[in-house]
Parts: sequence; C-alpha cells; structure tokens
Amino acid sequence: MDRPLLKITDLKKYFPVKGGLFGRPVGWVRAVDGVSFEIFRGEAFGLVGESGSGKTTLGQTVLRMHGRTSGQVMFDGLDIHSLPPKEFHKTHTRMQYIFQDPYSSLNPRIRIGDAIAEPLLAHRLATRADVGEQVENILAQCGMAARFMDRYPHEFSGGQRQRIVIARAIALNPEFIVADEPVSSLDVSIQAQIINLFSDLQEERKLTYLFISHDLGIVEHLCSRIAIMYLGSVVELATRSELFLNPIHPYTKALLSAVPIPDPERKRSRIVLNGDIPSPENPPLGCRFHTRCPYAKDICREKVPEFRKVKDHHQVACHLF
Amino acid sequence: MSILKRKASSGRKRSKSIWEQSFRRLFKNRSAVFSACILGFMFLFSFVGPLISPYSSNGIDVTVMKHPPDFTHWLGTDIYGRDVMTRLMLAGRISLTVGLASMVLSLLLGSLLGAVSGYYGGIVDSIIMRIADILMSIPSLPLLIIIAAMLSEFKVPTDYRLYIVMLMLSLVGWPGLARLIRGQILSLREQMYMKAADVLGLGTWRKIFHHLLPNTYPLLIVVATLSTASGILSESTLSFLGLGVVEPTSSWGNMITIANNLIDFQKHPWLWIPPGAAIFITVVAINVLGDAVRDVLDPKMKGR
Amino acid sequence: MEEPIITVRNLQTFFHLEGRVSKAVDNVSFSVPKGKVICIVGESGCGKSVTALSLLRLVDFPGRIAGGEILFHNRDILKMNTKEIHNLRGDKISMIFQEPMTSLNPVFTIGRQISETLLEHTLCDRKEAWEKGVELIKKVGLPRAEKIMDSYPHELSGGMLQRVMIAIALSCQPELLIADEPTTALDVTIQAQVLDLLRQLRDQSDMSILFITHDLGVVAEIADYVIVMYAGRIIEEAPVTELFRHPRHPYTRGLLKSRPVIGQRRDRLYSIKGQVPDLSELPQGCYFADRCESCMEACRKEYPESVSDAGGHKTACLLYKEGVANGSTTAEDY
Amino acid sequence: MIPILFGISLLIFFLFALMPGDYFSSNRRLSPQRLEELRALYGMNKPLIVRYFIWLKNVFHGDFGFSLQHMQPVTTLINQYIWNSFIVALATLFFTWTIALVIGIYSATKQYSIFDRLVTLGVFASLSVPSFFIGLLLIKLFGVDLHILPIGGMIDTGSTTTGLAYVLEVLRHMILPITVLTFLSVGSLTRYFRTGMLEVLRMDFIRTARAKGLKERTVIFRHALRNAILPAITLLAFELPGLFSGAIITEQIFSWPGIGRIQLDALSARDYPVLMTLTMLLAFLTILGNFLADVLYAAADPRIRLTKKEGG
Repeated sequence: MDRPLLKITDLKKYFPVKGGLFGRPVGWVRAVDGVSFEIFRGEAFGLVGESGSGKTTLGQTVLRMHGRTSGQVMFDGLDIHSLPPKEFHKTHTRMQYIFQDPYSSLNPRIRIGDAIAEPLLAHRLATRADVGEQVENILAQCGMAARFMDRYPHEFSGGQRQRIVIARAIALNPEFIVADEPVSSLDVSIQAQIINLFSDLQEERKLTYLFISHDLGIVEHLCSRIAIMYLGSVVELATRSELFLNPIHPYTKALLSAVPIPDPERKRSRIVLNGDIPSPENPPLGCRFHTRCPYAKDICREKVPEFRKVKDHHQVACHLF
Repeated sequence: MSILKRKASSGRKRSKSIWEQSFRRLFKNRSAVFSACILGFMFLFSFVGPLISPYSSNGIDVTVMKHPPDFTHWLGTDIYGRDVMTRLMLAGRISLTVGLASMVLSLLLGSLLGAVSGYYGGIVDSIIMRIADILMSIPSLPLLIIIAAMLSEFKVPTDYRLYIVMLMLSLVGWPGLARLIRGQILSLREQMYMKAADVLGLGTWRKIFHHLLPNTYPLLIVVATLSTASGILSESTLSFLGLGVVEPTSSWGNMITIANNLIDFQKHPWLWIPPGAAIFITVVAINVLGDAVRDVLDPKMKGR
Repeated sequence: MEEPIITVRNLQTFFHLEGRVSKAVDNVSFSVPKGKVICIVGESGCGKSVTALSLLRLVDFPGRIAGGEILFHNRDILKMNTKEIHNLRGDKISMIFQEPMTSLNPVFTIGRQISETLLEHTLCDRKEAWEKGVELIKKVGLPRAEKIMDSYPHELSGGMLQRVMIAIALSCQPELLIADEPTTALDVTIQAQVLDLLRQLRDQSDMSILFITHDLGVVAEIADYVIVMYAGRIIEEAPVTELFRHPRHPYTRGLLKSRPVIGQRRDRLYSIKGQVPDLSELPQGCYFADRCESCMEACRKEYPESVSDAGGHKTACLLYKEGVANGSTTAEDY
Repeated sequence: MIPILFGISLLIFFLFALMPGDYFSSNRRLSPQRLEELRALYGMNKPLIVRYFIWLKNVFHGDFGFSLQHMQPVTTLINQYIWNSFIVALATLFFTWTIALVIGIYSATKQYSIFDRLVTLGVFASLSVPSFFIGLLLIKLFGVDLHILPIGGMIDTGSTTTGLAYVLEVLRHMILPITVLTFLSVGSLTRYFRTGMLEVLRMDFIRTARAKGLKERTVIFRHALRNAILPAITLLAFELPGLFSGAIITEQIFSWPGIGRIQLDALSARDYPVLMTLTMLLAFLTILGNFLADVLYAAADPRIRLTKKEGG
C-alpha cells in the first residue's frame, strides 16, 4: 500500500467545562482522547460510534475546525494544525466537510447557486464569467437540475438539500471529504439515493472519505476500512470483512448484535449491554468500556488497554485478546 | 447581491427573493396592512397636511381664542387663537422625526457596539457589556430626567433641544439593542452554515457581510419599529414634563402640557386630547405593525 | 383471530394550513388484536404518528379528525365525551413518544410524574402510588428505583427516561400501549435494551402494542403484524413473516431493498427515485405512481383499492388486483 | 454585581458633578462671599475626586447627604415619602400580576378566539398609551365629569379624618393612580404570559400529560403553568424599580406625595443629594432585583439547581 493520505497520531481534543467564579474550567470533556489511524488515498474510511463517542469532534479536529489539545494530523505531508493561515486556507480546496444536518448547513438567505459559487470565487477556481456554468455542471453531477440555482434552501426537501451541500463541497474539487452522518436525518428511501451519490462521486473523482456514522449497515456498504469509537478512543479498527466477520472487541460485538436486521425469521443471540455510556467528562479508569463489558476482569478496571495489531489489517484495544 | 446573474434565455424559474416573500406574507396580514395605512396617514397628515391647511402655525387670531371645534376649526383653536389641527400637524412632524431619528441613532450605536461585542468577544465585549449593564441598571425615565435637567442647566438654545432629545433617547436606548444584537450574532456564529463558510474558506468580508449580517436584518427591522414607538413615547413624556422639546417648537408631548392648567384641562379638552390621541394611535399602529413584521420575519422571536 | 381491542375504520385526519388541506391520514382502517404487536411503518410524513395520536384524540391544532370511527371494545372513541376520553387515556390505552428527553415535565420529579397517573385513574393514596411507582421502576429494569423516583428528568439519560416513560405507561395495566417511534432517538445499544424490555412486557401480560417506526429492522424484531403507510394511506399489510418473505407493493419492496443490511452487502443500493408527494396536492391516481418502476397507465387514474389474498395479505396496488395482468409474477420479477 | 454598583455610583456622581449650578446658586440674594462660605461648609469646594470618595464613604455609613431644600437628611426625607410610593407600587404589582396571569393564561388556552383577539388589542393599547395622557383622561372622566373620584392628592384638602375613615379616604385617592399604573404595566406582562403559555402548551410533555389521561385543568394548571411562570420570575427583577420610576409621572399627575414627586421637586430646586440618592436607590433596587430573581429562579427550576451544584 502506498503512503497514507491522512495520518492521525495520538490526537486529543479536550473541551473545558466552564463553571465556578470567572468561568474557570472546572473539568475537561475528553471528546477525543488519543486517537491514531491512517487513511489511504482513494479509500472510504468509516468511523462508527454512538452519541458521545467523540466521532464528530474527531472529524472536525482533522479539518482544524477547532484547535487540537495535542497530537498531530498530517495530510499529504502537511501538518494541518501547524500551517500558517495562508497555507491553511489553501487546504480548503483539498479537504472538505459535509455536515449532518442539511437544514442548518445552508444559509437560509443565500440562493443555492450563490452558495455553490461563493467558494469557487473565494479560491479563484472560477471567474465571474464562467462560474454559472461550473455551478450548473456540479449540480447536474449531484442530480439537481440547473433551474434550481435561483431558489432558496427552504424550497427544498432534506434529500435535495443534502445534494446541494455535497455539490458545494465537491465544487472545490477536493481530494478528501469528511462526511459527518450525512444521511442520518434523511428518510430511508432518500438515504439510498444519497449513499449512491457518494459512491458515484468517489468513483468519478477518486475521492477519499472519512465517513462518520452510527449506522453500521451504511458503513459496511460504503467503507472498506472501519474504526469503532467508544468514549473518545478507537477500540477496534479493521477492514470491512474482518470487522464484520471476526469482530474482536466486546463493544464491537455488542454493537453488531444490537443492529436490528430486517428479517423476522433470523434468530440471533443478542448481546444486550447494560447501562449507559458514561460521561466523557468523567470517563472510567482503565478500559473505558469496562463498566458495560460483560467480560470485564480486574485488569480492565486498572489498566488502559493498548491499541495493538492482532492480525494484518486488524487492530484492537482489549486486554482479553 | 446575487453572484449568478440570470441568463435571459435560460428560462430558469427564479424564485422571489426572501424579502419579496416576506413582504407578500405581510401583505396578507390584515392588521398589518391596516396599521401601515394609519401610519401612512399620520405621515401625510404631519408632513403634507400643513401645506394644505388654510391656517399657519403662528396665525394668532385673538378673535377666536379657545374656540371649541366647529366646521372652520375642526379641532378648535388654542389660547392664542391658533388652529389646533394645524398645530397638531406641525407637532407631528417633530414627534415623528424625533422618534425616527432616535431610533436610527440608537440602532446604529446599538448594532455597531453589539456586533463588535458579539463578533470579537473577549475584553472588548466585557467593556461594552459592562457599560451597557450600568446604563441599564438605572431605570430609563429617571436617567432621562436627570440628563434633561442637566442640559437645561447648560442653557441649550431651544432650537437645539430637539437634537439633544434625540441624542438622549438613543443614549438610553442603545444598551438594550446592543445586547439583543450581540446575542443574535453569538447564536448565528454557532450556526452550521457559518461553520460551513469557515470550512469552505470564504473570506472574512464575505462571511460578515453576506452570511452574518443579512441574518440579523429581521431582528433589526423588528427592533427598529419597536424602538421608534418607544422613542415617540419617551419624547412625549419628557416634553410633557418640560424637559424635552420646548416651546416655541411644539411636539405632541408638549402640546399636552396645557393640561397642567386646571381651567384648560377641565374646560378646553380639545387642546390636549387630540395630541394625546395622536400619540396613542401612532404608537399603536407602529407596535401592531412591528408585531406583524416579527411574525413574518422571525416567528421564533415572538413575545420576547 | 380473536376479538380485536381496537378497530379503526376509515380514519381521516386533516391539517388545515394557510387555506390548504393536508391529508395527513386518509381512509385508514386496521385493528389491533389482543396480546399482539402491530407495527405501522413508513417514512416521515406518511401519517403514522398522526394515526397514533388520533387514536387518543391527541392531534393538535391545526389538525382535525375529519371522519371515520375508532372502536375500542365497540365504543367509538371519537364520540366519547371529555370525561370518558380522559378515563381512557393512560388507563386503558397509554402512549409513549419519540423524544424521552422532552416528553417528561422538567420541573417535576420522576416519582411525581409516575404517581400522578395512578392517582388519576386508581383509588390509591399518595403513599401507595409512590410505592407502586417504585415497583414499576424496578419492573422496567432500572437500578436504584428510590433514587430515580426523586430525580428530575434532566438528571437521567435518554435510555433511562424512555424506561421511565414505559413505566408510566404501564402503571394502570393498559390493554393497549401505543409506542410512537420509542427507540428512534436512542443509540443502537440502548435501542436494543428498550426493544428487549418491550418484548418482555408483551410476553408477561396480554397487553397489545401499536408500535410506530420508520425502521424495518425494528419491525422485524418486534412485530407480529405489519402495516405499511405511504402518503397518509395504508398501502400494504400482512403478518410479519409474510410481509418480509413476500413484500408486494413496489414501495415496500423498494424500502426493503434500499436499506443496507449487515452481512448482505451489494455493490449498489436500490433507491426509490424522487420525493414523497406534497400531502396537500396529492395526485388523482396512486400516490406512489410517480416514483414507481412498475407504474402503469391505470395507476394514474384512480387510487387502487386494497385487495386481500387468502392469507390476509392486503395490498393497495393495481398489480395485485384481479383481472389486471398477472401482477404477482411480473412484480416479483426483479 | 458589586463592580456594577460601583460603576453606577461613579456615573451618577459625576453626572451630578457636571451640573453647572447647585442649590445655592439659584438663590440670588446670597452674596458671593456668603456663597463661598456655604459651599465650604457643605464641602462643595473640594476637588471632584475627593468629594466622590467622601460621598462614597458617607454612603457606606448610611449618610446620603442633606437636603437643603427640605432642611433634613436625605434618608429621613426619603423615609417619609417612600412608603406612600411603596404602597401604590405594591398594590399595582399585585393587580398587574394577578390580572396578567389570569388573562394571559386564559387567552393562551383559547388562542384565536374573540376573547384572545380582544386581549391582544388591549395589550397593544397598554403598550402604546403615554402614561400622563391616560392619567389625565381618567381624571377628566372620573374626577371632573363624573365627580366620583378625587382628582389628586392623598387625602381631601383640609380633611381631618382619622381611623377607618382616613384609610378609606386614602384608598379612594389610590384608585386612579393604581388603575393607571396597572393598566400601563399589565400589557407587556400579559403578553409575556400568553406567549410563554403558548410555547409551553406546544411542548412534548404536555402531550404526555394529556396522554396520561389527566384532566385538561390539571394539564394546564399543574404541568403548563409552572413551566410558563418560571421564566417570569426574572421579570420580577425589573418590576419593583420599574414601578417606582414609572410612578414619577403618575405621582406628578395625581399629586401623590411619593418619591416620584420629590424627585421632580428636587430637580427644579437643584436639590441634588436627594436626586442622587433616589437614582442610586433605583439602580440598587434593579441590581438587587436581578440578584433575587437569579436566586429565586435557581430555587424554582430544578435544571438550574443542578448546574449550580456542578459548577460550584
């Protein structure tokens, strides 16, 4: 395999919990707590986690939408978090982000044609003369007719808006896209349309995705390598077939068995986890998962398991394996 | 504003602009249309009326002093025999002007300081907001009265009193506005589309003027109407107390001062009821219109 | 089938907005037998939630139940007076909602909100109601019941709150529990817990459940009988195994195929083209015609009637109407 | 809170210090020499900053200065009049909240009804009428034309009534000022309750309460009302100082002997210590009100209680 396009090393992002007098931080939410992985050119990398796992924060920190606490994000040899403003500005044409909610990620007062044209002009990828044509082409590629250009976001349905948001992102012709739950607010029949759009675009434009989702079905469909996140750290990372056929971490197993399968005749043995995800402000000592793990031992309560390679293309952080 | 110009032949259906859509909805609201008509009438009455009126403002006519309303003088005459209706029109010019001008001033001051405070945050924000806090801790009427009294001490020429009143009203009015705008900017900054604008690498100028500010216009418009209403009310109160606009310039407020004279108050109600009614009608109309505009532009803001 | 608990006939619930009528639920008929789980499945705007709310007459302005009848033990709920409907709600029929975080009153303790229902519908005093509440909390599998009784909603997680909601719903041992997307707002692992709980409760008592969801996976997990809705109408209904084995309506089939399923990866997802129609501007014919791959000319003329086969599998699609082509073979040919 | 009070004291002091005249300069009969003597006596010739700190120190000791117009300490003076204002303010507060609560809640539950429309109209009237004008109108109507209520003052001129008769007489004089003040403040509060209630009635937990089979009365008065009233607690902060300052106009019009009146009197007599003290008092009441509102709100809303606990 060639050099990774994106390399994340021990990335941490803590948010202060303000309180007390003068708003001093009284604690830290460890949203991302020491994550390392690589994403290779042209692959779709899936990041799966439940709410509060820190997956969104991770995606946003990769694109430096907020500063990191520590660690490093290398994109094609560029240390994203140490780039001077001018250089950083240039990376916007190479890395883009697609937000979860297509309703709030479009400015209600800007016509969609303008919304797509703006970034093109900002990065001098088009001139005022030819920008209209470019916008039309991009919209067409995302399955939207050119006549929609003069409309406002509120005139579109959720699926159409997500197409617009995708069009806006790919208009800059990026190599790498972080897609944060791009279909979770959409209906099932529309989800399929958008997922297909993602695969089509990847094929046509040789895109690399970091696809963030809580939906294992979608991630299995779209991604070739998948990382499972729990409370700020990655607990398991493997290729698609490895992860779904031989899951190792108890959390991955539980997650897989909890996904409802649309087949009433298939009876499965379910691992139903007890309790809730603990607060990232006050995570459990030792293995983060031990409070809910059915197999937890003493060592799990004391020592943080190392994230290590167990097979080719399969890494896991668990004492039991 | 639009980057993409419409191609003449493309036949794209260009949807109406947000303003046009809002305006249409406003037009469907009966009470909004009605109050807009009343306001229009008030403006015509004040600014065009005197030109049509057969009487002049200083047309002292000793033969018809304190004459009750009849067909020649629809609202009667005052103690100098001047036509009350004509005076009402001229006073309306002053009252409406003071209301509008103080609104514009406090809006400028408030939105500028509020936007700076909200956008930059930090120490600038703290300073501006503390000043606003201090000004807001003193109820506005006593504060206005003190400032007005102080200005009386400085013997400001009566011609300038008008402008001073505008300044005073905006001085008292801006902190509340600045807070509102600041809150709006802060919440807008957290919007996903502002984050998206960051990731897309849009320039700061574009972000502020095309993304941030246009989204504050609805709030500004609503606030503008309401602050015009309160400006007119405060001016009338100050003038009634003799601390605002003073004779010979007349405003609706100082026309009512005549009611302090017990005889005039009891026997000549046409001298003070019409200006009071004019204030009331104008302010109600502005408030109703403002409320309707708020419903149309920003339904979430209702009742705040 | 034994005597149903509740029978809905030709229910119509319309929303009046800015002079337009939006037919959120139109001509919906079904019944819920004792001790069974009936699932209504469909996408947003299909009228599944409004149907559920209509059963308890909880539709808010500008919605209005325009017609039909809802028979609960042969008494029409729509004709009940205020007192009767209050006696029914929470006692004989209870309901839980999608957002457990906002469905409980933030200023009252959990304990108060549980005992409230008991005090309203049963002859017990405060102390008894409280003790019963503690029992219910234990029954829905929450630890430290006494402590939870004294907590406020914001102190508990979404999963816990949904259990509390279930406890409240169960407090008067209802004959029917209406669950409106009860797991949609929850994480997968928590969803599994709640589904387990509901299944367990159904097995323990002979309470019926009307379960509303958009997720066919959840349907397969919990349903005995499935109703598929689209644009305010029922388009297909069948026992759960039958429906998943032989889905008939092109929409149901499309839905099943467009969802990626773990372990059954295909290169490309099937997708239903287009959008759900505007409920205030519904076409004359079948509402799905514009998106349907098997659309025929007749489909655009009139709305297809629901046809039942011998096994009770009902489909509202011309492909399955007797006399119109050999629908079943052509349609199952994909 | 304390820095703001400090800032206010600074603002008020320098505002008054900027005034070109003082109590003595309005007295033409004083010789320049005598003027200087008097000023020295009352410490008015010291540098501004020094005067400020002297004033501040005195304020801390409860000494707010001496009213030269009334020839008594400001505190004594205010103590004489404030209770007259306070009793009107309290009555107004009571009526305003009661009426606003009842009407606001009722019209919210009957949204779009005729009653609701009338209430909305009334709210606008209340928000838009100049206080002095409504006062004058009512005096004209009830005092002059109908002769059923006194036109002003606290007691009839030359009245010597005592005991119950005195109380009744005062009450009769209070009717109009309280009516006016109530009418002026009831509008915004009614609107606040109405929109608050409408908002709460749309919330999910109201649907839950209905689904539980609670009576509509219980749903509204137990579940919705509490949530709708909670945010209004913060309004209390502005109510009391607001009433005192709003009373300036009404007290003037109805010749009610309260602090609003002496405020205006002090203004024309350049009796600045009185003015400064009253302004400080109002500002202090506002800040105190804010503080109390925060405390009350925290006590009433369980959600706040938790964050406070975590934060502290």
